[in-house]
Formats: sequence, C-alpha cells, structure tokens
Amino acid sequence: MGDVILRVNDLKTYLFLASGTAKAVDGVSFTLERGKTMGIVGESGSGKSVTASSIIRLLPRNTGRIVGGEIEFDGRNVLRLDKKELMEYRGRDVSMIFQDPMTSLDPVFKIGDQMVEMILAHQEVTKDEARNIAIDALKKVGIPNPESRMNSYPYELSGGMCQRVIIAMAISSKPKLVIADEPTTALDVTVQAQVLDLLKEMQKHQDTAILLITHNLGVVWDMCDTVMVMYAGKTVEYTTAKRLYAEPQHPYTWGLLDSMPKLSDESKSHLAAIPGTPPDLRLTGECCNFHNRCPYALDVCSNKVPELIEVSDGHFVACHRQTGKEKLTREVKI
Amino acid sequence: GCGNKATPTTPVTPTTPTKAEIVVPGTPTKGGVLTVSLTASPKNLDPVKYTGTYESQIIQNVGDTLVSYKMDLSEVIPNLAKEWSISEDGKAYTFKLRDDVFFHPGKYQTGRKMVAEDIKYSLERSFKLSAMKRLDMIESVEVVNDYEVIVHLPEPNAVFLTALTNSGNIIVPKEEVEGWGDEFGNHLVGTGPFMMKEFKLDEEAVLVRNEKYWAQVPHLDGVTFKVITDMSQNANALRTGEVDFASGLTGEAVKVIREDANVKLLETPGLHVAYIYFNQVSGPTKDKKVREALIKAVDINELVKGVYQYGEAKPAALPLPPGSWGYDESLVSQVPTYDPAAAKKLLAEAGYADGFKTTLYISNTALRIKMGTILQQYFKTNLNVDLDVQASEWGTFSEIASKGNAEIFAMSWTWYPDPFFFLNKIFASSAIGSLGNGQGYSNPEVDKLLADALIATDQDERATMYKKALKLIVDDLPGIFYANENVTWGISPYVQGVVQRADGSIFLCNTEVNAWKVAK
Amino acid sequence: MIKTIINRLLQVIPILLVVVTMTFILTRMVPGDPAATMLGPQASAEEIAKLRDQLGLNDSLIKQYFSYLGDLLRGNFGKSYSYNKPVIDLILNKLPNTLLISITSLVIAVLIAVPIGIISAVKQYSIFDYVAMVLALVGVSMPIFWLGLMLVLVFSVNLGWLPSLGMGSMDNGLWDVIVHMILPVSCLATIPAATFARITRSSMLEVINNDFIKSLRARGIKEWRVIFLHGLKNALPPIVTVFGLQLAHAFTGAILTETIFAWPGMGTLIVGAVENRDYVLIQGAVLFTALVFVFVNLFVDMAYMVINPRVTYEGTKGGA
Amino acid sequence: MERRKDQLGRDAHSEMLKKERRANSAWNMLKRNKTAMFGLGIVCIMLFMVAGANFLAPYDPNALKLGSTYLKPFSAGHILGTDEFGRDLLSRIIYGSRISILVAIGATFIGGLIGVLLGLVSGYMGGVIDSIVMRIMDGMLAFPFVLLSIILMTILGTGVFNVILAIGIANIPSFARIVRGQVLIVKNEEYCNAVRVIGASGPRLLFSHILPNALSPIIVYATLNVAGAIISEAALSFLGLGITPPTASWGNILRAGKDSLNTAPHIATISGIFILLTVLGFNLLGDGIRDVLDPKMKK
Amino acid sequence: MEKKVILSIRNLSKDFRIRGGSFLEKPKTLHALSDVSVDVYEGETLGIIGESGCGKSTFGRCIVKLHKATSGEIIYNGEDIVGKTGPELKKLRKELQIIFQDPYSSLDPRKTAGKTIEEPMIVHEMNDPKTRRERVLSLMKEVGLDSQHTHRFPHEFSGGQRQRINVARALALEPKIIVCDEPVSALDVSVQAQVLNLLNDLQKAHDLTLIFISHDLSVIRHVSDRIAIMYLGKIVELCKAEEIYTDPLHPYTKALLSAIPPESPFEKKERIQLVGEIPSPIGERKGCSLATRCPYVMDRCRVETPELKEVKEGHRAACFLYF
Ligand SMILES: Nc1ncnc2c1ncn2[C@@H]1O[C@H](COP(=O)(O)OP(=O)(O)OP(=O)(O)O)[C@@H](O)[C@H]1O
Ligand SMILES: Nc1ncnc2c1ncn2[C@@H]1O[C@H](COP(=O)(O)OP(=O)(O)OP(=O)(O)O)[C@@H](O)[C@H]1O
Ligand SMILES: [Mg+2]
Ligand SMILES: [Mg+2]
Repeated sequence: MGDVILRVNDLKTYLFLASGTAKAVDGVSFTLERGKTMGIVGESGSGKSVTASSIIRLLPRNTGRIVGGEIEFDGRNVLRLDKKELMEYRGRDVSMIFQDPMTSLDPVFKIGDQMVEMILAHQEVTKDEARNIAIDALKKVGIPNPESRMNSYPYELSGGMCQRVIIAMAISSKPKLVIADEPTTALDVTVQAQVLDLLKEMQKHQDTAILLITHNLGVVWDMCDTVMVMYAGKTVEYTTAKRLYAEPQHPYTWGLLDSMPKLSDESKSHLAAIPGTPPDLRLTGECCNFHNRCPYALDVCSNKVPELIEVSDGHFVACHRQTGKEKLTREVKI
Repeated sequence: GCGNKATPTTPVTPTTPTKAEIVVPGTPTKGGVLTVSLTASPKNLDPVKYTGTYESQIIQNVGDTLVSYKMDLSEVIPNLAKEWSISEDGKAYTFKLRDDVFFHPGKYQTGRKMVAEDIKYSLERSFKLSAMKRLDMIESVEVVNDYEVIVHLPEPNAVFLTALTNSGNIIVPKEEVEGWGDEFGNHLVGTGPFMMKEFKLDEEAVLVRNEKYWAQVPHLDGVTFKVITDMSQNANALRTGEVDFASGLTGEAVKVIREDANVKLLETPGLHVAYIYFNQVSGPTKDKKVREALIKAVDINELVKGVYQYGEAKPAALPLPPGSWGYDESLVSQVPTYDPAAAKKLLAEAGYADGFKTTLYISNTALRIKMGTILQQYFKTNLNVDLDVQASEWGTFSEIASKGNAEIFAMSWTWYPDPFFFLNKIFASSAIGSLGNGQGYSNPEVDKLLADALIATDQDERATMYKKALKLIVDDLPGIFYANENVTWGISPYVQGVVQRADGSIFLCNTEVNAWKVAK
Repeated sequence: MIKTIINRLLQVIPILLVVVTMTFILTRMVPGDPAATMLGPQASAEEIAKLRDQLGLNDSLIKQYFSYLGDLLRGNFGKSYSYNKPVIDLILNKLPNTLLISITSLVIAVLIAVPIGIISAVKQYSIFDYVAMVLALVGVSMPIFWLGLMLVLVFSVNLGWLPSLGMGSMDNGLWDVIVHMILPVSCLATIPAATFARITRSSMLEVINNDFIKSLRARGIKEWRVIFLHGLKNALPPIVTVFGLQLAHAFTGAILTETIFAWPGMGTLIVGAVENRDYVLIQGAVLFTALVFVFVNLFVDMAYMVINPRVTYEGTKGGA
Repeated sequence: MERRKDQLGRDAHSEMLKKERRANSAWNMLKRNKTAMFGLGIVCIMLFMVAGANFLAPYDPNALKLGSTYLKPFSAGHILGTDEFGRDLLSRIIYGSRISILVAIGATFIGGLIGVLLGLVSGYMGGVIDSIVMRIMDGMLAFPFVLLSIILMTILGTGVFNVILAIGIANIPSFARIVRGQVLIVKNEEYCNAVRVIGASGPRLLFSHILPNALSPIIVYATLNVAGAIISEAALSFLGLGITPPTASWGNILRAGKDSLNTAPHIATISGIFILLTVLGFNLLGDGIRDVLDPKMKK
Repeated sequence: MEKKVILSIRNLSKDFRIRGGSFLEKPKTLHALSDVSVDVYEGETLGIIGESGCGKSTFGRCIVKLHKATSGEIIYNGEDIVGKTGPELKKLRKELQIIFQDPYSSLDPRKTAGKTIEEPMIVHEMNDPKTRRERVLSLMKEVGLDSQHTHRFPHEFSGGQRQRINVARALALEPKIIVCDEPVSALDVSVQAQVLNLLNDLQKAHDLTLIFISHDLSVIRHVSDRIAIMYLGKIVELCKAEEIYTDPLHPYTKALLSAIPPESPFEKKERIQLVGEIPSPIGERKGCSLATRCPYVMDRCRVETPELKEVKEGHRAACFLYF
C-alpha cells in the first residue's frame, strides 16, 4: 500500500428532485494513492460526475446532498471541512478540470485575470508575482507567447488551448489531486493526445494524483493505474487497469469492453451491445441494478444488493455470481 | 320659470359654516411675490399671436389697453386713453391719451414715454397680424398729435370699444417688437403694472413690479404665473402653499378648497353659458317638436346638480349669461320646463313614438362627460331616445361640430358681456360653418336684428334689439342652455385685495385694484 | 468598434425615415384642423381658411411631405404652429428636463433593483426572494398615474414633506431641484425598478447555473467574487438591454408623470401638440423621441461590446 | 417478491416514465408553482366576473341615482359604495371587467396575430423583406407608445373596438420582434433541416414545425402583454381617449375616481386595486408559464 | 468484382461567406470544402473521417442538398444534381437521405414519433393514410422500437431510441443512399453499439449505400468498406478500410492513428506529434494545408497543393511524399 491521498468509502449522494429522489451515487468506494491515476468509467448518467462533485463538495444547490459514506483527503475528513477550509481545499489541495473547456472559463474575463485571481486566492503573493506564476504555468503547458495570451478572452482560444489554460491553472497552485471530469471529450483526437500527455507530464513533475473520469476506455488504458467501473450509482468493479483489461469480472464490464469497436478488428460482425437501458436512478437500491440487462442474472440478483467484495488482491467486484463458489468466466471474443 | 335663478347682482358667497377661516389684517402692505397657477400652458405672449385666455392673464398684467372694462364689467372706462369721443356717423373714434405713461425698459428702448405713434403702431399691427382678427373692424389710425389719435372704421361698429379692451390690443413699443421679432413674446414689453422678467415655456412666467406704473405703484414685488394642468394638483398646490392663487378651479378642487380652512374660495357668476345645441338642418332635431320634447325631457336643476356637484354653476335657461346687459329675465319663463309626459306626447306627435337613436358630440372633459351621461339617462327614460355619447378631444370635436355633422353637440361659451359676442357668434346665419353656429341656426329676423345691433352705438338701443332677437331665438328652441358656471378662484388668505371679474380675468393692479400679500 | 458604430448609425437612417413618414401620415389622418384648433371656438370659417393658407396647409400632402423632408435634411425642423417657435428650440428646451427625470429614475431603479435581483437569485426560494419578487410584480402592475396621485396625497398634502409639483429652480440651490425631483422620480422609477429586479434575478439565475461558476467555486474563489464579479458581469447584457427599453418606456411614462407633477418636459409638449394638431411639433417631438430611443439603443449596444468582448467580433470569427 | 423482481424491469420503468411524464406535463408543473396558481386563480376569478357579469352585478351598472352619489364602501345595498352618479361601484367594476379584459385580450390577440405573422414571414424569408419589415417595426417601436395610441385613438375615434385596435397596433412590433428572433433560432435547428431533407414545402416547414416550436415564448409574452394592455387601456382612459361613457371600464372608473380623490377616494382605490390584481394575476401566470416552458426550451 | 458507381462527386467545393459584424466590413470566404472528388459505389459504406471543422458535415449536407455546392458536380444516376430545384429536387429527396449527428435536436420536439416517421410519406403523398400508419408501425418495428411508442414525444425517448426514430424517418422514403453524419457520436458506447448494429443490418436488408461520417476511427473502421480522410476541406487519403490501419500513407493519417488511445493497457504508443494549431479555413490558402504541422514538410509543400492521386491500387493519397 502506497501513500493514500484520497479514500472514498461507501459514498452516497442523493439528488432530491421534485419527481423523486435520484440515488445518483449510491455506494462508491475506492482509494487513490499519491502520484497515481485512477479512472472512473461507466455509462452516461451512472454518477461519475456526481461522485467528483461530492469529492469537492460542489453539489447542485437545493437538490444534491451527501447522505452517507466518508471522503477522506490526505487524512482529513472532507465532509467536516468548514467554509474557510473548504475554500482552501478547493483549488489549493484539489483542482478540478471539467469536460468542456469553453464553458469552464468565465467568458467575459481575460484568461490572465482569471488565472491571477485564482493564484491570489490561494497563494500569498503580489499581483505581479501572481502574473509571473501564471505566465510560467502557461509556458509549461506549451502555450506560445504566454505574455500576450494572458490578455486573450476565452473565446479567442481554441478548445485545446482553453483546456491547456485550465490545466495551467490547475497546476499553478500545485494541488495534490486533480480531478478531471471527461477533460478531452470535447476535443479532437490529436488534441486529446496532447492534453493527455500534458496531464502525464504534470503528474510526473508534481507527483499529483489524478482522478480521471471518462467514457473512453482507450484513455483509461493510456493513463490510468487503477480503474473503477460505475453502474447506476454504484461501484461494480474496482482494480488495476491491466487486471481489468485482462480479467474483468463483472458482466457489465464485459459488456462495456465488448461494445467498443476495435481498430484492429477486421471483422464487420455485430458488436456485442448490452441490451436494454440503464435503470431509473429513482428505482435502484434494492437489487443488483444490472440484473435486468444481465444475461447471467440469478433470482438473488433481483432481491439483494451485491456487496463490493475483494475477490483477489486489490480487485473488488460487486456481483452475486462472482462472490459465490461458482465463478463465471468471460467468453472472450477476439 | 326654470327654478331658482341667479341674478347677476347676487354675489355667490362661499358659505361653509363649520369652516374656521384664518383672519389676516386688511391694511395693504408692500412686498411679496404672488404665485398664480394657470390650468393651461401659455404658449405665445406676443399680443397679436396669443390664442388662449391663459396667455391673456399674463399679457394684461404686463400691458395696458387703450380703454378697459370696469372690474364689474358694467361699462368701458378710460385706461391709457383719458377720454374719447365718437363721431356722428359712428365711424371715427378720437382718443385723448395720458401723458404720464412709460414703457418698461427693455433691450431696445430704455423706458420711454408712450405716445400716439405707439397707439397707431400697436393697433395697426393687431389689425394686420392678429390671427384671431381681434381688430378687424378698423380701417386706419390717424395720429393727431403725441397725445391724440383718431381711429377710423369703415362702418359703425358697436363692439369696437369692447374689442379694444382685449389684451391682444395692448400698446407695445415698436422698437422692442421689431428688435425681438419672433421672440417678442418671450420678452413682452408694455406699460402695465408688472414687467416680464422671465418666461419659461410650460413652466412659469415671472413678472416684477413696475415702479413707474402710471395708475398706482403695485403693492406686490412681483407675480409668478405657474402652469399646473392637473386640477387636483392645482388644489394640492394651493393647500401646500406652493401657489397663493389658483385660477379656474373646477370639480372636486372647488370642494377641497372650500372645505380647507387654510385657504379661501372665491366664486362669482361667470359670463358663461353651457349648452346643448340641436342640429337645425338635418336629423330628427330639425323638427321643432322634437327639440321641444327633448328640452322638456330634461330636468335642468337635477342635471346641473349632477354635473356641478360642488356648486360650481347655476342652472340657466337662456343663451346669454345673466351678467350680460342683453339678458332678459322675463324670457326665462318662455323656455319649456321639465315635463316628461308632455315631452313624450310631443315626440309621438312628431312621429317618434318609440323614440329614436341620436348622437351627442362633446369634448372629453369631465364636466361634459358627466352632462352627457345624465342627459343620456333622461332621454332614455323619458323618451326612449338612445343617446350615444361621443367624447373626443377638442380638435376632433370642433371639426365635427363646426361642419354641422353633429346631430347634437354640447359645449360652453364665454366672452364679453356685450351680447354681440354670444348672439351674433352663435345664432347669426353668417356664423354658420364656424363652431359657434355649427348647427346651422338661421332666422332672417334674428339676422336682421343682430346686424342692426352691431352698428347702433347706443347701448340701450342695442339692448332692446338684442332682447328682441333673444326672444325670437328662445322661441325657436335651438337647444338647452343649462348652466352658467361661476368663476372660481382658490386663494390664500394672506392674499388681499384681489377682485374677481365675471369674465375670469385676473387684474392684480390697475386703476381699480391693487392686490397685496400679507407676510406670514 | 468604430465600424460597428458607424454601421449602427447608418441603420438609424431608415428607422428615422419610417418614423418621419409614419408621423406625417398619422398626423394628417387625425381629424381636426390645426388652424381651427388654434383659433379656438370663436373663430369664423374665413379666419380659419386664412390661417390654413399661412401655415401652408392648403398645399397637396405630397408637396407638404417632401418640403418637410427637404427641411429636415437641411436641419430645419420647422416652426410650431401653436407656439409659433422653431420646433428645435422647443424641444431642446424641454428634452433635458425629461431626460433629467427619466435617466435619474432609471439610475436609481438600477441602484436599488440590481442588488435586490442578485440577492433574490442567490437566495432563490427564500422569503427574501418571494417578498422581493411579489413586490416587483406589484411594481410592474402599478398604473403610474394612480401611484403618482397617491404619492402626492401622502407626501405633499398630508405629510407636507415634499413639494407636489414643478421643477424647482437652480436659483434656490441644487437642493430645491432635488426635492422637486423626488416624487416624479419615485413615480417613474417604480416600474423600471420592478423590471430590473426581475430581469436581474432571472439573468443571474441563468448565469449561476453555468459551468464556469461551478469551475470558479471549484477553484476556491471567494463566493462574493463569484457572484458579484463574475456572476454579475455575465448577467449584465440582458439588464443593459432592458435598460435601453426602459428608457424608452420612462420617456413615455414621463408624459403621464409630467402632467401630474407639472414637470416642464416633453410630455406637456407632446400632449399639447396633439391636442392643438400642431403637426410640425408632433413630427419634431416624435422624431426626437425616436432619436433618443435609437441612440440609447446604440449606447446599449456599445455597452454590450464593453461587457461582452465576443459581440464585436461575432461573425468575423469562423471555424474552429 | 414478484413485484420486486420487476423493480427495474420494463413495466416498472414505463410506469415510472408515465408518472414522470404526468408530473412533468406542463399543467402539473404549473400546478406545483404556487405563485403561478395564485395568478391563475386571480385570472379565473376575473374571467368568471367577465362571464357572469349579468348575474353577479347587483345593479344595472349604468343606472343613475343622483340622490345617492359618492356613498362610501359598505353602505347599505352598495358594498363598494357608489360613484359620482350614484351608480353602484361593484356593478360597474364587474361590468368594467368585461371591457377591460376584453380590450386587453383583444388587443393582445390583434397585436399577436399580426405581429406573429409579420415576425414569421420576416424571420423565415430573411433578406430584403426582413429588413423592410423590421425597419418598420423598429420605427413603430421608436414611436412613443402613448403618442401612438393618442394619435390612433384620435384617428379611429373612441369606442371599445377602436381602443382594442389602437392598443393592438401598438403591440405589433414587440410581437413581431420576439417571433422573428425565435424563428431565426428555430429555422436553423437540425429538425428543420430534417424536414427540408424529406422535401417538405416552405409553408409546411413554417407552420407545422417552426411556428409550433416558436410558440412558447409568444404565449408567455402574450400573457404578460395582456397585463400591459390593461394598463394601457387605463392610461388611454386617463388621457380621456378610452371607452365612451356610460360604459364602464376600469380605466374610466379610475379616471373618474381621480377627479374625486378627496371626496370619494374609494373609487380610484378600488378600481386601481382591481387593475393591479388583474395585472398581477396575468403577470404571475405568464411568469409561471415561462418557468414551466423554459427548461424544455433550453434542452 | 466491378462495382457500380452510384454517386460520383467531381471537384465539389463549398464556400461560406462570412459576413463581418457590419456591412462595411468586407465579407470573408470560408472554404469549408475545396475540390473534393470521390466515387461512391452502390451498396458500399464510404467512411469519412477528420477533425472537427474539416468539412465532413458540409460534404454530407451538400450531397443531400441542404447546402448548395459552390462549384463542382454531384452525379447521381448519370445526372448532375447540383442545380436541381422544385419537383425534380423533391423527387431526388426520396433517394438521398441523411441522419444527423444529434438525435436530440434532429427531432421536432412537438411531433410524436409516429408523426415524425409518417411525415415524409405525407409530403411525398405516398400511400393512403391507413397503409401509411401501418408502414409507420412496421418501420418502427424494423428499427427496434416498440409500437406503443408511436404517440410518445422525443423527450420521452433515450438517445439511442431517438436515433432509431431518425433512422426510421430516413427509411420511410426508401432511399438509395443515406448520409450518416456522425450518427453515434452523441451516444454512449453501449448504445453506440446498438445503433451501429442496426445500421449494419438495415444496409444489408435494403441494399443501402451509406456515407458514414465520424471522427472516431474505430467506428469508421468498423462500419466502412472504404475510408476517406479529410483535412481542412480536402480529402487527403482514400483507401480500403483495412489498409488504413495496416498501411496509412498520408502523414496526417499517420498522426491521427498515433493519436488514438491504445486498445489495451499493455500497448504503448509512439505518438507522432502534430505541432501547432489547425489553420483557419477562412481566406485563401497556398500549398498543402498540413504544411504548417507536418513533420515531413518539404519546401514544395508550402507552395503547391498536392492532388489526390492513386498511389497504389485502390489507395489514393494527396501528398508529395509519394509523387
Ligand atoms: N443538477 C442535477 N439535477 C438533477 N439531476 C442530476 C443533476 N446532476 C446529475 N443528475 C442526475 O444524476 C445522475 C448521475 O449524473 P452524473 O452527471 O454523475 O452522470 P455521469 O456519469 O457523469 O454521466 P455523463 O457521462 O453523461 O457525464 C444522472 O441520472 C443525472 O440525470
Ligand atoms: N452555415 C455555415 N455558415 C458558415 N460557416 C459554416 C457553416 N457551416 C459550416 N461552416 C464552417 O465550415 C467548416 C466546416 O464545417 P463542418 O460542419 O462541415 O465541419 P465538420 O467536419 O462536420 O465538423 P464537426 O466534426 O465539428 O461536425 C467549419 O469551419 C464551419 O465553421
Ligand atoms: Mg458527467
Ligand atoms: Mg459535423
């Protein structure tokens, strides 16, 4: 066990909506070590972003509330931070990078001003020093002419540049953890590659831990040490990336892996799509959420919530079929 | 008779027994600026260009006319002219001028003496330029010497002297008029008790005392005329002390002022007739029977009570105000009185047993609308006549009414005490097409009498002719002459010496009056 | 920026042309004769005819229209029939007074309403929010003249605190003018204030639900900075637009308010012009009001450019 | 057990969806919005007054009783008192609602109809037509409203229909602008391209797809506009250009009340309150509808 | 195996005029598509790939005549369809359909699924109302929608289902060619698989020709027979699907391939960095559009524009490295 920076245990975050309570996050557990990268994958709406928002305690006002579980960051209980500590926690300890770079910068302020504002908020420096820090950070992320770029408005930059600015901001205060919520989904592949490289670079220099949320398994393979698979608000599988690729255990993970078309795949045969749709998050909670789409479902699956069990060292799975005696094996199709 | 009638000599006294009036000392003191509110905005103070009575209120305090009306309007008295004589044929008027009259100092003269040339200049200017044709009866003005002029008329005209009293005919200095040109109205210069200091359009006109006024030195330091178009605000301003003198109060404002112990209400019968005029040429009202039925269907007393709820008017019967010397009390009994049954019968005789539909055109003022609403009710219940009330603003109303397009219209008329200004303007055939006789009244006998009365010079002789004409008119039942409004002023008790005239003119200082303001 | 302004100025021309033409047609359609109205009830038909001739009203409409246009091009707005004065003088005399109360009332409305709107948005669904918004609704629902008279009754007549009318005079010091402005300005400010409060709230709500606000919070920026700096600046454009529209409304509202408070502004002029069928003056007044409207909107657009850097370049930027 | 099994099954899910659809239907969302329901309540009461004036009004609204003018509220037989002619104020308010609300709705309808058509055509056609129509609309907008109404009223003359027409005409440009803006957005939506691709005609696209999708803001604006039109009617009456007497409208009751503010303050106050309430009602309702329609518009 | 050319695109260009903020400013020209030529064979799937803004959608839209091409020819059934209008165009619409990228915005939110699918038939006056309704049901069944869903509105469907409605609408006219403009990029991986499978099945069943646009190389690779790679409004490489992985020629293709994330955590990739930003398509350009970013750039590339030429049998590239 290395140096754990973030530990999330059985996190439950519910959204209290007019039409009912959506259990957006309903039992998520994982640990993240310093300097490592963890990926969270899962279908759209499975609660990835809500998990991330819970970690920095920025839930939708009025509706979202953390109702259970623990979040521990660097030995501190995040759920108990007061307002002031929270301000320092956000931005200084943890930085967040959102999916769409264009919408995560204030459109009517120059990027330089926004960077300086953030630096001033967390570091005891003068305005000029903050400016220099910002320019340095921009240089690091490979933005040409950082001095003049400081005076650009976000719309004057391309998506990739904006994302680099955001990364520059994220690293300027040397956070211990960067949460990247789908940081490259809005970008082209070539730009995506650059941004990912940049993240890796930053991690190498600052020994930052990264929590990377993505749809794209390829990105996970490229970046992550460990992976958590989420389905309908729950952690269904959690292990190292290599092990997940080589010996995935949860039937949902299998579906996920199989439904991705492969570049090297010659055949134009059918992709293994997972039939059906994910459940409504207001209805989950009393059974295995995947049972109605699972080809291997047993009676017990519709009665009992499977627990997240460590089936082998560092490999957690929440599936009734994998914790019993008779384990399922994946029909591997190449 | 037509109910209680007010005679011109009976003053209307404000009587609210509960009101504890503020009593202020009655000896004149010098000083103080009097603030007077006007209910409409004076636009152009150039005497030949002014059109509204609000303008004349200011002009007549700045300038003097050759002759003027006595404050009780009983006769024309000397003013700038000491005396005058009329030639035998009535075509030449010789005026002897005062020699102690000075113009206000202005930009183009320094307050020189007024001389006969100025009379010539001013009167001829009015003759030529006045849009209102205030002096269209003259031919020429002849200067005899510095203090004597002769005005020649092409034919005798009985109202010439009256016309001279109009503030459009004040005497002005040529230098100033020509110096200022179009701007003269903003820098009016005359010979009157007050000098114009500043004129702010739609806002106020500031006048200051003329120390060299020939008649007497005004007590007041000055007068400020303020424009307040909203009637309730007029009353409010008087009550808050923002103005000292609110002219032309109507409606509730009258009551508010009457009941406020801190301010006084002055009322006097006006030279005013409010009337409903039937179309004489077309429509059902062409038939005299129908007109009689309509007249009989309305209880004038009730109507007036309903319209003038605060006692701002008296019921009337004749098309002349009691204050005019042509008025003939004896004719009042000739006017049909309220008799719904007879009215119904008459209407049936005229062939409208089931009533008919007709339209009343009025301008959209509160008083007129009230009248229309009540009239509607009378016509409907007593005659089953459906009266559609069309209230439009003045421009539209006058267009319809003067073109003879209204079956019935209602308005009011107020002018000089000379009957000419009522009867000739409203009933002479020659006036058809103007708003006065928009309904096309035409009676050759009346026309003759009116024409003769205009050239006769003797007032008694004229009065007889007008009374004859009035009788003929009343017999023709041209309309319902239902009310004489009072001239109603609200005034602060600290203001003294103000005299009300039946024509509503405000004179703050002349040969007869000199108002003053007591310091609080 | 300069180009955009010039461009906007060019666009003003067709609008003004429409306004001028419309006014011309409309005024000529209004029944009633300027000459007759001017001369009053006692005038005779022949007097009226003479005056019509003097005023040039006997020319064909087409001729009148083009001669009016020609005069306009030469910067001549004509001469008012009823005042017998150049229209331009009349307007330049009154316009500042109207602008004084309409702009003051707008500024006050903004100063009061924008903070209220912001707090309402931030504390959405709180008691403050509900009370503020219901008051705002009552504010927009208020007939302005009714409000005006009530204000006078209470503050001038009954309490005697404030003058009920007029403009006061600088001769008596600035304070005199200010005191006179209080009632008309409060009367005029009510509706804009209510509108600003509502628009600020909704615009703010939209902005604070944006991703970048979440990002700012995630960066640990202080809440007041997030709301009042970033939030407000982003929420400003609709507020600025409404400011422009409200100025036009305040202008119109001023017509009623001025009547009540005897404020010597465009209101008296315009109502009087219509009543007197003073075609030239109506035309001039409308043209100037339209000019004010158009220029205010021009300023609004410029303000937009300053607030929102994107607007200037909109459209010139293509591709990714 | 069996039910549990179906927990995440198709039936349960479609049941859920149905429930949600019901809950998210515009009406139900509106029902949850308390202020909007309050507004709707007021509007309904007003409409009830309009419809049932004959039964509700205790007196003939135009019957004069010159003996009992200016009775105070709660006088015997006259709950709201009487006016300057002794007419029952309650009856006049009730009948006045007919005129005021008819005028407001009528004016909104006229302004809306013409404005929507102009906006549709100009937004859809673009180019020269757009420029011409919009310049005219700008010109009308730049024309001071009160003046436009005064002039229109003077041209048209008094009377209910003319009041409707005058206010309606004055409302055209705002409608046209809103619709045009909306059309410009909607016509570039992908689903409109989809309709073009299947070969649909212009009118079909315009009326079957663009118009329905541009409608929500128009409905909202129309509700708010009704409120504005009530005030406009009152303002016209205030200037003496409104409805001809003796017909009651809130505006002319208010105006007459203004002339007796000292003697009978209740007249102006009561009519003012009715105007205020109705305007408030329509505004609340309009706001509510906007809130309901908004999230969907964004998606 | 000689395949029949169903659609032949010759030197197709599309410029957009970008009007400045004011009408004093000179409008600029954006070259969204310049001089594109390609043949589409009957029954095949032609994949188009390229980065955002390179003109893929413009290409698709020109084909279905949502855009009017600035120059060039689109020859369908031996006729140039670029200038067609009126009834001729309407007839053409039946044959050429498109499925849009965003399943959410491409359905009229106020029309039920049934109405949406029925509308093309109404427009083209196909069948009587009753058969039309039957056909709607059969189409829905074919794309895998429940017949209960006819009366539902778009917002009541999931993204995958919505895309199925789009497919059904396109199929209603029995077209020969369907342009699929990124039909799955807005969808989740698992749903993406469902839709890809559906398209695959339908193509077989109806003998459709598909022009499939995507920015995801694995998807393109999976569905296409041939692939065209676009860069800044031009096709830079055109080859059989297999060859793109095994034998990419154009430097841009190579860079693209190297930028794609690995397929397993065991695979380590060597990236070909494309330095610099993608140039703007606005204004005139000279030389190869990749010249600013290409690692193999030669002097020639900056002045001359390479044409798309056959480098090998059935494999074309536009790069001076090969000629
Ligand atoms: N502000 C919100 N209001 C209501 N529901 C929300 C809100 N945010 C998220 N949800 C719901 O919570 C659930 C989880 O959302 P979340 O954003 O975490 O999913 P995700 O895994 O990040 O999906 P994606 O991959 O699409 O980003 C979803 O059902 C979503 O609809
Ligand atoms: N209607 C239009 N007006 C002006 N420019 C346009 C228009 N449509 C597209 N463009 C421009 O043309 C270029 C090509 O656009 P296109 O939509 O074809 O790209 P794309 O390859 O489909 O991109 P994406 O992957 O983002 O969908 C872009 O620069 C775009 O901004
Ligand atoms: Mg997410
Ligand atoms: Mg595209």
